[in-house]
Amino acid sequence: MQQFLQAAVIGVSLGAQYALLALGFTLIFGILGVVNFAHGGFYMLGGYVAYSCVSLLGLPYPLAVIGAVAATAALGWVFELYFLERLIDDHLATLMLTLGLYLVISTGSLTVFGPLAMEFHFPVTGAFHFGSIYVPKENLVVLVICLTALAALWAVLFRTDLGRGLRALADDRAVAMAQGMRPKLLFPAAFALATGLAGLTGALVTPILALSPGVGDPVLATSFLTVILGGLGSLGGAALAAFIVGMVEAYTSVYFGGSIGALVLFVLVLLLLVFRPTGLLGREVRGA
Amino acid sequence: MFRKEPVLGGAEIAALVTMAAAFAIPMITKNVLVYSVLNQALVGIVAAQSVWIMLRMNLLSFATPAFMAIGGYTVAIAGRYEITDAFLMTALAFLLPALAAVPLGALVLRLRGTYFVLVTFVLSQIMQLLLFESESLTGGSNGIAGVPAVTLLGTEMMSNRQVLLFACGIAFLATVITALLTRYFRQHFAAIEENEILAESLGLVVWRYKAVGFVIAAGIAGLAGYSLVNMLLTAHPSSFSSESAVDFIAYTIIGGRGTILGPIVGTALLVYATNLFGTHGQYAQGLYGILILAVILAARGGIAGTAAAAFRRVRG
Amino acid sequence: MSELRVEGLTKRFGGLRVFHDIEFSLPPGALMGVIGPNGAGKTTLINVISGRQPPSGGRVFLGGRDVTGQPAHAISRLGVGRSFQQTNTFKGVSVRENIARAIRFGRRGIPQGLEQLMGQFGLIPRLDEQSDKLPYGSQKMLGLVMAYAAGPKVLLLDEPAAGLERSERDNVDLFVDHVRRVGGASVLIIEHDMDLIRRLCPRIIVLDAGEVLADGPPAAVLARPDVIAAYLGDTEDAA
Amino acid sequence: MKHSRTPLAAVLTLFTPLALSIPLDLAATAAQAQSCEVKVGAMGPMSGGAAQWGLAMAGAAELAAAEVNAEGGIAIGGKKCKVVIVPYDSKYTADGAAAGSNALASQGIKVIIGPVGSPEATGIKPVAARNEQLAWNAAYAKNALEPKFPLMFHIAPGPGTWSDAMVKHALQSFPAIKSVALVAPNDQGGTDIASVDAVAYRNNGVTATEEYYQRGTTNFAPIITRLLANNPDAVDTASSPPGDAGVIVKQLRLAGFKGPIGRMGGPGTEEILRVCGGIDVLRDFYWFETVAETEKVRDIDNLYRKLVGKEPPGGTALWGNLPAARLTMKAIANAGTAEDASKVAAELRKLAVDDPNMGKGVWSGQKQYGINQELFFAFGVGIIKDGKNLGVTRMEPGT
Repeated sequence: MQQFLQAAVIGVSLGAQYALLALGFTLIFGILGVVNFAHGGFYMLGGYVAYSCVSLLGLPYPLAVIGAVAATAALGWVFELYFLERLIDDHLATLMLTLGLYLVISTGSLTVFGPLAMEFHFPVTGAFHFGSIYVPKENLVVLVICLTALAALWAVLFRTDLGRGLRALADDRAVAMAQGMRPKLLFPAAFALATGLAGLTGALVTPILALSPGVGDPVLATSFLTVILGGLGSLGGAALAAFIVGMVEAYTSVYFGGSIGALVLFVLVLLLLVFRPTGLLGREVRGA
Repeated sequence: MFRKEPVLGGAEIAALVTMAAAFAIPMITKNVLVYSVLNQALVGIVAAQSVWIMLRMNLLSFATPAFMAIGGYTVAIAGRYEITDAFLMTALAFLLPALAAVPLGALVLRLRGTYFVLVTFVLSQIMQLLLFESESLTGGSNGIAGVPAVTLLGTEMMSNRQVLLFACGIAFLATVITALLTRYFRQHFAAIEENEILAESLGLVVWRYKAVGFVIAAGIAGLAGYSLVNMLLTAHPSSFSSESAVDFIAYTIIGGRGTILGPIVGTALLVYATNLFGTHGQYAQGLYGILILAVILAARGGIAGTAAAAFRRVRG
Repeated sequence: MSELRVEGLTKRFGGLRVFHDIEFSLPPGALMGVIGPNGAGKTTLINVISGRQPPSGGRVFLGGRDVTGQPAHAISRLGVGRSFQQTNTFKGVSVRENIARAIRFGRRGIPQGLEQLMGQFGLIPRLDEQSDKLPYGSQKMLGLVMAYAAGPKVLLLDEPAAGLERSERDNVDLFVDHVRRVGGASVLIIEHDMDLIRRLCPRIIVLDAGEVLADGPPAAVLARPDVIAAYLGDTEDAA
Repeated sequence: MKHSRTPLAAVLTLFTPLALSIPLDLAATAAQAQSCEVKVGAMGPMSGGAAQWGLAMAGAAELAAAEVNAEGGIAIGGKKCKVVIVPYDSKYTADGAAAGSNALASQGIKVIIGPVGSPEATGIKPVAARNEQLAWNAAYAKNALEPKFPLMFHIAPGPGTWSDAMVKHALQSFPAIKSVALVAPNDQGGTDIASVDAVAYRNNGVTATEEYYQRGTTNFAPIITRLLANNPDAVDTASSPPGDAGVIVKQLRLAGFKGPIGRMGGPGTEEILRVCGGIDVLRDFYWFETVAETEKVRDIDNLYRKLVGKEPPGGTALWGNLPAARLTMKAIANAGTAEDASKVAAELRKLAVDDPNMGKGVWSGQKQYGINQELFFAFGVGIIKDGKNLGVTRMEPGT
């Protein structure tokens, strides 16, 4: 029984982490129709920027997180404006551009920061113990931040003009532009919002786990799984799917061991995708 | 008004001549570095052609390593039972992945472009896990070492030169298949790539051509797997990772997705460049990234496409 | 020859009902118009009949054979061709290549009088021009010619005259006449240009709020007060 | 339809394979004609997660070459020749190592220091045999050495040799251990070592369970919950990469695991301490140190700075690889050539295993692999108890 509850706690904390990542990924696809292969790169960059702020500039951790979000959002803004914007309608070209960016980011960070894991710790450590169940404090912090980010994102999208503009562009770009939505401003904003979210996740999670050049790779596969399950372009779907993926990973790993867990997850998503191509809540995705 | 299409166009002929020229290299030199670079390039060219076939229909596939693994491990497992005949193994290395691609294709080809990319990415991840979990068949994480050499018409292709010649043969065969397929179905693939709905409204059975492309691309990938295992004399999971799919896609896009010469030019140059990196391996991936950005932004046709366009402008 | 018959055809998108219980038959070689205010589901009707979108209810018959719910390529192969509202050609290639593909995919050889039709629309001198470099009118006619090149027995035209200059609209008459007379196909036209409808169609159907409001010769139908109220009342400018 | 649409592209690619081969060919032959040089290869992963081990392998070769060059080089045919190290990044994959063997062979290099990992060892063996090259691998794989590959040497013993001695020593410091759970990646680099460690534990009366995770996992909380289900007295991270092991330790302590943590696998204690949050988090730890750390051994880093003029690659791997590089230089000198790998190998087997920094060692490998071509120096068993580093106990070879 203890294992069962513990797996649930882990599943929720994994879910929170995957939700933050999946939201950014889905936002970019839903609004710009871009499959962001560099998502793991922005996650890693968020970790390294936060690490640099803390250890090189001596900033307190919260400031470092803000710095990380700002840096990754800025890079996202610039990359969208000067690289993606011209080819936004060609799904293959934007996919390849983000892939190229990812290779540059991961090679750059390996060259600058070297191959070894960095010394980078989350300020809050220790765990609450309820009998034999433990809930790490840092995971709670991440969970809280994730829920606030979810709420903030929901508020931005459904309660502000920027959000209304972004959703309009997502539904039908031609009509939205006809009514004065300026993609020149809104597209980079959407991309920056998404990469900022990935940077935020990196700044929060890499001190809890580990910060080294390879951490970006598994992020891509997990983001894909979460977003496919949730349905491309659907924010609610992505958040829901993130917690499902977290739970499945937690329970399969606890009860079947690491490698089989990953296999179960992949096969599950493959089957679901084929029999329900729009995912849980997604809508028929636009043809590439 | 509507003349019959010539069986092979200019680009296809150039590709076949180039691949034929590759046979000459093992004859001219005995330099093992040239052998190594050329062998890696030949494996890359065949794998890049597999990616290129699907790109003819605007379908970007990350599943190449998965089908390469099927081809490669078929040869390695057959090697355990001393079955090494070149013709039999070439046929098997092509047919088994192609057969595996039929049910997979039925599952995957109904998906819109973006989903197709994601699913093929998941497919190559699943293949890696399957290789690890199937210890008895594939040697699990240790892979299968000491794969016996190919026997072609009775002679064992043991030496470096013979291995390279065999790789040239596989690459030439793959180029022939790719050229004939993409030439015969040129109009169908191009119509699907540009406007699937219009093509279907005119009567084109779109899914059938996608399936044909997917199955043959899988077979071609199987040949690449065969050539790779034959080069290394081992079948090891690390050779068929999903990262290698990124390399093959980079070769095709940078080389030029518009012409069959693209995968050949792209692979040859990038494999050559990577070997120059030798000591500073980590920069190779960074170079690919920069080259991809440059090609997508500046030279959409890739190297071969841009060269062709430049020549046409010069010729006026 | 094959007769297109539609019985109780219905289409819903989730809760929204686009149209329901559509009934008509198009005998071989016949010509019929379909008119209705924007959003009456005209294009969706063609998409459902041609198999691009599955129906939510009802039946589609071609030459007595039930083809309901078959994929677009199958229905096309059985002889139901269609054109598209916006100009729908293979943009990156020449006029010649566009038509060659239509013939090849149609698998019924070069239809009767195709070259003559191409000549009439001035496409012969432009054979090697890239299709999206043609003037709008020529692109539109190329789309129609391609639909014909696939050798259909029944041709569904989705607003063929939309966007054409006054002078170019006669081409639609020429096209429809050629398709029926030389090609022996029956034609269903969706159109807003009332003159064209009155000129060409011996019989029209008026679609309104997802239902067939009226079905008969234009003179009689367009004179009916309920049709005028539902449809013509608000588009008096369709001179 | 014009007949050939892309004549220039055709001409361009017609000569690509030919064009490429010529410069490579020239470059190779030209280099050898210059001043008398002895080229020795150095191979290992120099990119990706295991980069530190590859860079340490190249570092050891560079240091050994610098030492020899400091005394004028190696006597070849009466002349003193400068030793040049040619590194190659084999990317921790089988085809990377195979490509490396070919690349070095083409420059006439018949002696290689490296590769490092198990996949690389598997990849290089058949190809190096075909190219008649001598090589050293540092893999802990069960088949690191094989009688049918006489030119393959092993830099340090795998767990099969030292795991038993190590378990006995660890039990002295932590007598309470009755059961242990081993954690390692589910590929060759993990399973080969963890399974051998498990046997050593069982031979010493400790029940051992093995738990494998997908390489690339970043969050180990689920695996740890699974491990702690049958509450083991100790957890051993075997050969999981140092970065992963650091996270495992951190999450084990977070989960309330109080028992000792072991590491009977590759080096990396320094990085583990950095990632897990320091020595008081680690608290009770026993680990296999490839090298019994002494003042003279640490001095290798200063030697490196002096002779090679760069900062040494981090960690203890440099120290462990150095003896093999030094012995190889000596063997080349005795053989009077670096072109004939079998001659160098014959000389190598005759040399006594005695390193100025690492001290005395022995040739081993007969019991484990059926071929006695493995250097076995004193290794260390490091102990951290109650958050205090009790240092590394020297364990003489053959104990």
